[in-house]
Parts: sequence; C-alpha cells; structure tokens
Amino acid sequence: MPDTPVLELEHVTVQFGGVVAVDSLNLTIQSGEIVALIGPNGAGKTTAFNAITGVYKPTNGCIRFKGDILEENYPQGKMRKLYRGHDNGHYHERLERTPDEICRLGIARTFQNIRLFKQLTVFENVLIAYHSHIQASIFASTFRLNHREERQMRDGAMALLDLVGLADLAQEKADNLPYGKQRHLEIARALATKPELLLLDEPAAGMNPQETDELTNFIYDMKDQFKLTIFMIEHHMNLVMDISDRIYVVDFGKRIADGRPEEIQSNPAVISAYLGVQA
Amino acid sequence: MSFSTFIQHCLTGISLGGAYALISIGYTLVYGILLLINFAHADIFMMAGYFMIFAMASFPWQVAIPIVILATVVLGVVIERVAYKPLRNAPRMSVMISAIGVSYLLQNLATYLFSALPQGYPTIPPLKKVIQLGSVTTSLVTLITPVLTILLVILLMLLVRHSKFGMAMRAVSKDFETSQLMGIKINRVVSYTFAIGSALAAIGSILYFTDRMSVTPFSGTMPGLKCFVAAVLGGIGSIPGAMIGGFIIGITETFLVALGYSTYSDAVTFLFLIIILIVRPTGLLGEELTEKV
Amino acid sequence: MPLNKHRKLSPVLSLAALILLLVLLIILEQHQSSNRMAVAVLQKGAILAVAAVAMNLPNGFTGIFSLGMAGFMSIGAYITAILTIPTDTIESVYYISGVAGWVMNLKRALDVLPQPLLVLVALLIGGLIAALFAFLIGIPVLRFKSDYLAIATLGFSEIIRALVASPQLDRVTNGSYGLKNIPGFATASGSGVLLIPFAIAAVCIFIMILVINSSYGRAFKAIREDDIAAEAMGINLLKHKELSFVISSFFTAISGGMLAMYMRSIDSKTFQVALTYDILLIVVIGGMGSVTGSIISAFLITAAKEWWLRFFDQTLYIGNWQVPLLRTGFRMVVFSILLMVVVLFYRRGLMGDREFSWEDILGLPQRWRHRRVAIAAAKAEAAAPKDGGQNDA
Amino acid sequence: MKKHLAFILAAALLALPLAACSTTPSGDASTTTAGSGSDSNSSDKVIKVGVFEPVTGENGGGGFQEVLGIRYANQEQPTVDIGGQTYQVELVEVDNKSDKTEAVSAAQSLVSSGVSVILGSYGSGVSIAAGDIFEEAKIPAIGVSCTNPQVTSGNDYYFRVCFIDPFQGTVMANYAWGEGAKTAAVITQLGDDYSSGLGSYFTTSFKALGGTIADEEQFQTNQTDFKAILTNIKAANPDIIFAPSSIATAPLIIKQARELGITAPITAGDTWENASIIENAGDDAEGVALSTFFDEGDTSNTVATAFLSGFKAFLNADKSYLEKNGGEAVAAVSALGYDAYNVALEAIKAAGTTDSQAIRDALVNVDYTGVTGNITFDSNGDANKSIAYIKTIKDGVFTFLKTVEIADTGSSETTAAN
Repeated sequence: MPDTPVLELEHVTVQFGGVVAVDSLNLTIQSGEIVALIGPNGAGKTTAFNAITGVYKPTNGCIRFKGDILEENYPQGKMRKLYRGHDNGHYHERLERTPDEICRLGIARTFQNIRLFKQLTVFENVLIAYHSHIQASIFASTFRLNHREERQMRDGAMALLDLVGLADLAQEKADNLPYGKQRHLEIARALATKPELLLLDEPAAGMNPQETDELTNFIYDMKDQFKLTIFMIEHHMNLVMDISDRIYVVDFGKRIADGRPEEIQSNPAVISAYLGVQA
Repeated sequence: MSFSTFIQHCLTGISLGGAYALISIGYTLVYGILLLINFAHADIFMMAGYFMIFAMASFPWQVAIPIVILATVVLGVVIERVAYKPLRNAPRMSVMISAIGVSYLLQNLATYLFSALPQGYPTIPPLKKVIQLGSVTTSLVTLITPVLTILLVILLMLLVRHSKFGMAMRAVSKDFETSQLMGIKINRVVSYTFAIGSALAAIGSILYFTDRMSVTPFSGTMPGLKCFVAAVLGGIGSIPGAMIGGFIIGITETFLVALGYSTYSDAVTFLFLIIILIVRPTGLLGEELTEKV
Repeated sequence: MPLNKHRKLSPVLSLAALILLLVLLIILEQHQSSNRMAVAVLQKGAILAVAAVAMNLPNGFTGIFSLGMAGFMSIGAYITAILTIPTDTIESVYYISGVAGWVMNLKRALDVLPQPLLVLVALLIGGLIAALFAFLIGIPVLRFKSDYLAIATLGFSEIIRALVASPQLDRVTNGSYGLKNIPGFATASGSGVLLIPFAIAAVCIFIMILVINSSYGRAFKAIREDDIAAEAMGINLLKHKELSFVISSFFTAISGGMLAMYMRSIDSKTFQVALTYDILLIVVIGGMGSVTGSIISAFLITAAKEWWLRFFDQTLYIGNWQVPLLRTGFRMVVFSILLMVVVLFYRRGLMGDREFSWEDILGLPQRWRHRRVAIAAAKAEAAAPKDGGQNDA
Repeated sequence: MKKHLAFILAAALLALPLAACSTTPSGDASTTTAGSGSDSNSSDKVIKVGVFEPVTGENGGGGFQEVLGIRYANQEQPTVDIGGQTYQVELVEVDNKSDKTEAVSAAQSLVSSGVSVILGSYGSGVSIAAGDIFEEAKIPAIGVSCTNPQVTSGNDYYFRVCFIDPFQGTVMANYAWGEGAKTAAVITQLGDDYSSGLGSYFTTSFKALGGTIADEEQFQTNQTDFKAILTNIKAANPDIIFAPSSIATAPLIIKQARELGITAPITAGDTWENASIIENAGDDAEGVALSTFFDEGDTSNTVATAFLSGFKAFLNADKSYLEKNGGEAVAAVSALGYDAYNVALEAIKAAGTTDSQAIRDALVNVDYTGVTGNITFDSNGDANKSIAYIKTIKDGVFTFLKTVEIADTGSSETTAAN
C-alpha cells in the first residue's frame, strides 16, 4: 500500500504548564521521502521530535506510524482547564509509548546536542544499539548461550562501522572523536536499531561547508542503503534545499507553510517568520 | 488512652516536630540550590550538640548560645567550601559521595575527639522549668520549641521573599547557570544558604538535645535522615513545606512509640518518603518542574 | 611488538597467579591456627569483594545510586543463618520466644541435605528472596531521580532492618536479639576455612563479570553514560535498571549470607547504614565501574582496617616517646580522610573504570621510560629560549 | 599518575604489618615493672590473658571500670608460677565497643593473639556473641558481670564470677514487694539480652509474689527520648518502676520521668551502680534503688578490705583512671574484674601449663575466696552465689541498704546494721 504514510501527526499539541510549545501540528511523511522541519529558534521543532519519539507525551492529538496509532492523548486532569491549544474534543483515547518501545517499532533519532555514550568505544556505541532487538534473555546472554546472536551483533556492528567509514576508529573512545565523526557515529548508532524512519535533529549543526557536503552525501547513501524515510530538523538552508523532497515550516508551534523547497523559498509567510516581520 | 495522656503525647510530638522542622529547612534550602542531599547536615547538627557542651563548660548559657550558633555556622560554611565547592561541575553521584564522606568523617572525628560514650548535655535552666497544666506536666522547652520554630520560619520566609539576598537565592534555585550569567555571586549565595541552614540546625540542636540530655557521635544520623524525608514530604525547596513535614514526622513518630511500635518508627518515616514520591513527587507544597531534554 | 608478546603471556600469567593463590590459600589453611588474623582478613575480604562488586553493578555500571546494600545483606544473612543453625541447638538461640513451627518444619525438611549442600542451598534461597524483594522495591523506586533513589533505597534498607528486628517476627528472626550458633565456613574436618569462601566469592564475581560483559551489561553501561540516549536506542530503562538492581541484590544477599557465616552471630544492628557506607568506601576507592578495582580495594581496605592499621587505635610508645594522635577512633578518622581525599582529588579511585590487565603491568616499565623521555623533552623544550612566548601566555 | 599512587599505596600498606608487629599492645605499660627484681628468666616466659571489654559504646563506662579492676589485679600479681617456673602475665586488651558485631572481630583478634584465657565482658550481648568463637578456639572465658543465663548455657568454655539474672530479677521483685509495691511498670531495651532478660525474670517473680505488672514498655538502642513511653507509664500509675538498662540511658529515664511528674520509685539492676548516673541525673536520682554484687561498707571480708585500700591507691596514682571511674568510689564491677583475674590465675596454677584446654579443665574445680565472696562454679560455669546487695542513692552517693539472700527455696533479707 504505497499511499499509507510512514508518519502522520494529527492535531498534535504539546503544552507545558501554560505554554503551548507545539500547537495542533498536522503533517504527513510518505515512505522514502526526505522531509525537513524548519523554523526559527524556539518554534517547537525539537519538541515535536520529542513528542514523536515519546520523550514528551502529546497533550492532545494523535500520532500514527505506518497507519497504526503510535500515541494519542486528550487534555485531562489539570490540563482540561489549562489547555490553550486548538482542536480540543476530537480525541477520547489515551495511548502512550515509551521512547524505547517507539525505537523498537522502527523510529530512530539523533540529538541536537550529541548524546553519545562518551566513555565507551565507537564499536560499543553501535553494538549497544543492536541490543534493542536482542532475542536472548539475560540468563542466556550472561552464560553466552546466545553466542550465535552475539556474533551476529558484533559482525553487524563492525560491518556498519565499515560502511560509515569509522572501522579504523572502532576501539577509540567516542569522546575522543572529532566533532564531525561524532555526528556520523550518532547516525550509525541510530541505524543499528534497524529503523524505517530516521529523525535527525540538526545533523549539520556546527559543521563547515565541506563537512556539510560530506554529510549530505552520507545521508543520501544511508537512505538508499537502508531504504529509509528521513525526517530532519536543520538550519543550514543549503543542505535543506539540496536534500529535502518536502519542507514543513513551523513558527510558535504552528505550521505556517509546507511544500517543495522552491515553493517554500518564495513563501511570504516563511520569509516574514524568519525576518520577524508581520505578514 | 486518656485525654491528658493524649495531650501529653501531642505536646511531645509537636516539640519533636519543631526541632525536626528547623533541621529540615537546612536540607530544603541546600537541595533547592545545589540539588544536593547534604548528608553532612545531620552531623553538623550533632556537632552543634558537642559545641554546646564545651561552650557551657566555660560560659553562662546567654553567652554560650550565640557561640554555639556561630561555631556551627562556621563549620557548615567550611564544609561547603572544602567538600562541595571543588565538585560543583562533577557528576551528581560524586557530590553525593562527598557528602556521605563528610558525614562519615564528622562521625568518626567526633568518636575520636569526644569518645563514643554519650556525653551529658548541659541544662539551660529557663528551658528546663517544669510547668503544670492541669494534669499535664511538661518542661518549658516543649512549649517553646514549636513557637520558636514558627517564628523563625516566618522570619526566614520574609527574608527570602523581600530581601535582595532572598531574591538571589530564589534565582539561583530556579536556574543555577543563568543566574551566574546574570552576575549573581553564586558562591556567596551558597555560603549564606549553608550559614542559614547551619544556624537553624544549631538552634534545632539546642532544643532537641535539651529535651534528650545526651549527645553521641551518632545522635545526628537518624534525625538527619528523618528531616530530609520531612523536607521531601513538604516539598523540597519550600520552607513552610519543610516545617509542615517536620511536624508530621515528629508527631507520627511520637505516637508510634507511644503505641508500642518503636521498632517501626524509623521505617514508617521512610515509608512516608516512598509513598509521597510515588503519589506526589513534588511534595505537599512543592512546585512542579519539567526537565529539559 | 612487545605489547603483542604481553598479550600472549597474559593467560599464562593469570593461570600462574591463580595456582599461586590456590597454593597460598592451602598453605595458610593448614597453618590457620598461627595465622588467624590473616585467615580472618582474607575471609572478610572475599565476602566484601562480592558485596563491593555487587554494589558496583548498579552504582558504577548502571548509574543507579543505590544505598540499599545493608538491607539486602541482612535478608541473605538471616535466611542463611536460620537455615544453617543446627536444628538441635536452635531452641537455645530462640530462648526468649521460641521458634515458629513452619521454620522448624522447613529446617527439618532441609536437614536431609549434607552440610555443604545445605549451606549452598541456604545462600541461594537467601539470594533469591532478596532478589524478589529487590524486584518489588525496584518497581516504584527505580523511577526516581538519582538522589531520591539513593535516599529511597536507603530507606528500604532501614525498613527491612526494622522488619527483621520487629517483635512480631520474634519467632522467625528472633527479633532484635539476633541469631547465634551459625556454623562457620570450615567443614567438619576443619578444612575449607579459606577455600570455601574464596570459591563462592569467585563464582559470584565471575558470574557478575559475565553479566557485565554480556549484551545486557553493555546496555547497563549505556544507561550510565546517557539514559536518554539509551532509551532512544531502544533500551527499556526500567527493565534494565530492574535487572541490574535485582542481580546486584541477589549477590549482595549471598555476601550477606557469607558474612553471617563469618561472624557466627548476627543481629539487626549489624546491618545499619554504616555497613552500606563501608562498602561504598571500598567501591569508591577501588573505582566506580571497575570490578578488579573493587576486588583489590576490598582486600586492601579490609586488611588495613582490621589488621595493619589497628595500631592506630592504641597508644604507641617508641622508646619513651608517645606517638601523638594514636588512640581509640583514630583508625576510622584516617579512613574517612582517605575517602575524602579520593573523592576530592582522585575521583576515579585506584582503577577508575579500567580493569586490571597484565598488559598494563608488563607494559609499565616501557611506558615509564616513554614518560621519562617525554618529560625530559618537555623540560628541554621549556628550557629552550621561547620564540613564540606571547602565545604561551 | 594514578597508577603510581595505587602502587605506592599498596606498597605502603604491605609494609605496615611489619611496623605493626613491633608495637606493644596497650595496657602493658602497667604490667612490665612489678616482677622485674626476682628472676632473670621470668621476663622470657609470658602467659597472655585476654581482656574482652567494652571501653567505648553505650557500656564503655562500666567496661572500663572492669578493666581497671583487672589492671589493678595484674599490677598486684604480675607473675604466676606454672610448673615451677615464673611466668609474666601479659594482658591483651581489646575493645568490643558494646556492639555485637564489633565483639566478634574483637574476639577473633584476641584468639589470634594467642591468649590462654579470657576475661570479660561487661554486658551480656557481646559475651553471647563472642562465646562461639572462644568455644571453637577452645579458650576458656571468665565472664565478669554478664548476668544473662545464655552466656554460659550450652557453652563449656564460658564461666562467670557474678550472679545471674533469674536470681537478680527475683531479688529485685522481692525488694519491690517488700517495699509495699503492688503494681509495677517494666521498661526494657529491645535487642539487649541483659535488659529484656532481667525485665522478664522480674516480671515472673513479681507476679508470683502476687503483684501486677501495670505496664510494660520497650525502647530501642540509642533511643534518647523516653517521653512517649513514660507518658504511658504515668497513665498506668504504678507503685514502682523497674528499668534495667545501660548506664547511658539511666539518667535520661530518671530525669524525663521526673519531668513528666512521675513520682514512683525507680529501680534497676547492677548496671546502674555507676557514679556518672548520679552526676548526670542530679537530684532526680535520689531514691533510685538497685541490686549489685558487692558493697564497700561490708568489712567482714578481709580480702575486700585489702582490695579496697589497694585499689583506691591505684586509682589515685593515675588521674585519668580516677576521672574515668568518677571518683574514688569502688564499683562492684571493678571488684568482679579483680576476682576474675585472680580466678584465672588460680586455674593457671592448678593446670600447671599455659595450655588453654587444661586451664579450662582446671577452672571447673577452682575454689577461690575473693572480694565478692567465695567463688566456685556450678555445672553451667556460673558462680554459686546467693547474696545480692541492695543499694540506694542517698545524698548523691550509693548507700548500702540491705543484702538479699536467696537460696533455692525461699528468701531472707538482712538489713544493714548502720
């Protein structure tokens, strides 16, 4: 069924106390797409990512993954009075998933401020991600009754490092890698969880143009190799315009535009949001 | 239980609760600012007991009390400078281990210097005056403790609400790094916080030990843990919360002992802690905080 | 090249060290009457090594600050004690309130086992019950943040202690009077005083090492490093924290059972918070996150505390000069200062999160040589006239 | 860098036992001088006697008084003849810290130092805890003031020179009944074998005499706040209060009771005969009554008179002793300590060897007349004693009131002729 979207957000609202960080956000991502989420600082992009990956619970709305409900919520308890978002009253179910469950369902992510397992080696960083799909119980794993599975995990991790070009640094502490390599490692680690949808939170932050170019190619390569759908937050407009099939623009938690890169470039609402002029 | 027995138990409980309240303020202030359970606070309280023994040996009580408060404040501030300040950027676990280490050190030092034998706590004559209220007999300290506690709490709240220092303190507890950027002298605020906490612990110690009459190097441990629980119960960071928590723990403990469950008196305190953390992690009067990812 | 040579040597060296240790233990065992102190220290060292490694598992490897060790040790100790106290003398132990019927029945049922097996079964039952407790306690407690977790586990340890000492359990635990007549490690022939505790300790620590090196162990380390990232990588935090906590408690209880066998008589006051702090001291000095560090430190600290440094607690004369400071209590002051020094200045302890390896030891002279060369070079450079002086400022 | 530190630390720790070996155990300072004049051989031959006492912890005060008695006895008789040769007696003192856990490791260190016989302890709990270790090492121990029956029962190597709690409980119950008390309240310490044991023997005897126990309260070790349980006792309004407990808790119970307006007389066991109680409780201590092992004023015993004058001189020779003893008053436990040491020496002489098993066998037949009366051991290893002394606090000093003698059947009281 090609027309079932990989990810759908319906009226997703995230509210902290009285502050609405994401307001009734709707978006759809089709299989195989690269979609970018852009917007000024504090527009609620990372909050949206955190809602998708289960770090925050949506206050209202529904998130679907491959057509199945991933999370759904409606304002309850104290929120019933406090709620300031839109589209209240559409939802009456509550379904929550923890970030690890969501990861195992096939959504992996990277972080805006790199979050590697710093004191562990590059190899271990990737190997740990394979743990999410482990079959053996802790008993079997302790007494190495799963040596075949263990070997598969190790081989897989090594192959993956080879693929991303970090094989020769496998035994290095993650903390000792140069910045650019750390970004690559974080993506490799996310790939090791065997995702269908990969969320990248500012993958090119802090990179120079040459590194950004390398990253662009890298993302393309990975997308092809692993048949990924990619949803990314990014500020480097060159990268965004280069790579994305479609772009969503948010400001103050609301979607203000969406469309192909060239459409977005000329959208007056987007320009005013970035320049801070009232449209 | 007859009515007068009940009243007698209530008095004992409220008086104990008052002393607990004063100690738990020290925990709540420090935790509010440094996010640190100052395990050493219990032993600062214990040391204040010893200070009083020595001060009263050479001075009348009117002079001894200020000396004790001053010495305790110095001890508290020095501990912060030596054991916590160098670790300000270290992982939380290291700071907590440091706090446990200081507590361990103070206990062992007290054992070494003053022996593990209980030392008699000096009598402060006016506090020990026995009063007869109908069929209830009690000493003055039992009545003074809660009154003094409430007065001090009101005073402290005025200080925190309305003074410049109080504003700095609140700012630091809301956001440590930002307030540093805003030009607040963090180290000074932290030192003052420890000073206030220690001073209250010293007053609490005078009231507590006057009622109990003996000090050992381990007299602080259990009251200390209970007072931390009291601070959590009331809502960490909240001064009136710490006071309410202190009273609740003190009264509960007294009645448990009175009913013959003295074995459980410590355990029930911790049960309170676990229940409150599950049901209402912010405590009775605490504010909700969201963590940033 | 030399490192490779070392790598080949290490299994040989390890085997040699193991055999040497065995021989030493056997010799010591045969001359135990004249080396009682050494035997006692080695026994206690082995027991505390298990406890320290078990404490390291959540604290050093999973990043859960748990302070509940004493409680779990008391569960293991009491169960081991109750099950192994000889059935014919148990009435004299519970002389105040008598033994509960079901305890007697259980003991009679277990009496069919030969003594060594009975001890093992008792240790295992103790471990399993502690693990069950840990599982139940973990459900609420492991959700808390680090310091609340610490104080909550400490609280549970106190709750367990209160339960053990409670008059309502008088006929099971002998309330606050404690248990005595617990058989020691020695078999009927008097042998095994060292080999038995060492064997049990070795098996326990070996299993914990296997856990740490398994895929689950790697997940524990990931949680320690960054719990949010670990969760985002599909690691169920609660489940893994539970696993780490439960496994730790299992082995802690076994070490508690061994402690009961070592002490021969226990009561609830044995398992106060101070016991947890003693183990924490070992773990911190050995290095959070290092198994070998914990083991080395367990033996060093025990030997120093119980044996070598005991003279700190006694007045000492050299000729007619009385050495100052030395009197009762000084030993513990020294240990607490040592702990503070480690926490403040050598935060990584003896081993940090590294493990002992022969390669490191054998490579040492070479590395020192390198260092010396490097230092000499640096000095030469510093002594040389600076052309880029401004940049150095 | 860290590695270096580790190695230096390890090396230092390894070097220390060598240093430790050359140190002299404490307590020797007083033993080395006395026997020097007689025989050049004597200094070579040494028999070690272990002293297993609390010097710190809740019973540290009383424990030290026992140690003083033992040290004095050692000063008086620093040598012993074994098989025709003169041996120097070396005291090996360890501190069991009034704690059952510490007691075990202290006992182990005593055993490993190669002592032939052990004296101690004050407090029954620590003695019970260490009993197994002594028995296993086959070293006889002579309890000084541990009165709980469990210390010696089932242990062939534990003896004691004092009376036991069933006896003492009966004595105090008889005393209370004799004073006209019809109802009593009992306060005991949870987990303390001495306190709860004595409390229950008192209860049994007092009920047997026809009295009622109006209230039974328990408190925890290290508890310092007794107001809650005392309030309950006040409500029960007993004629007398029996509160066997440690020296440390005594003044707290006495003062807090008076503060709450409880006027009933307070009584206790042998532990309360300690000057610090009077010092800390002040006027409130007046009228407290207790049973003990020995009385200074009893002049009929010549051994006792000699001991008293010698021991007082011994105390006065060292200020710190005098201070810790709380003045010149001789505590019963010091006398017991003195007797225990001499009983040990008698047994060593009779055995004619330093072998601990032989000393144990000799102890069974010892018949020694000491400060606290004649000492022989029954089949349990308990001293056959039938007299207890009742004292009361009057004008700030312990004053002898009367002796109570309880044979197996019935009892008799003799009021002092003063």
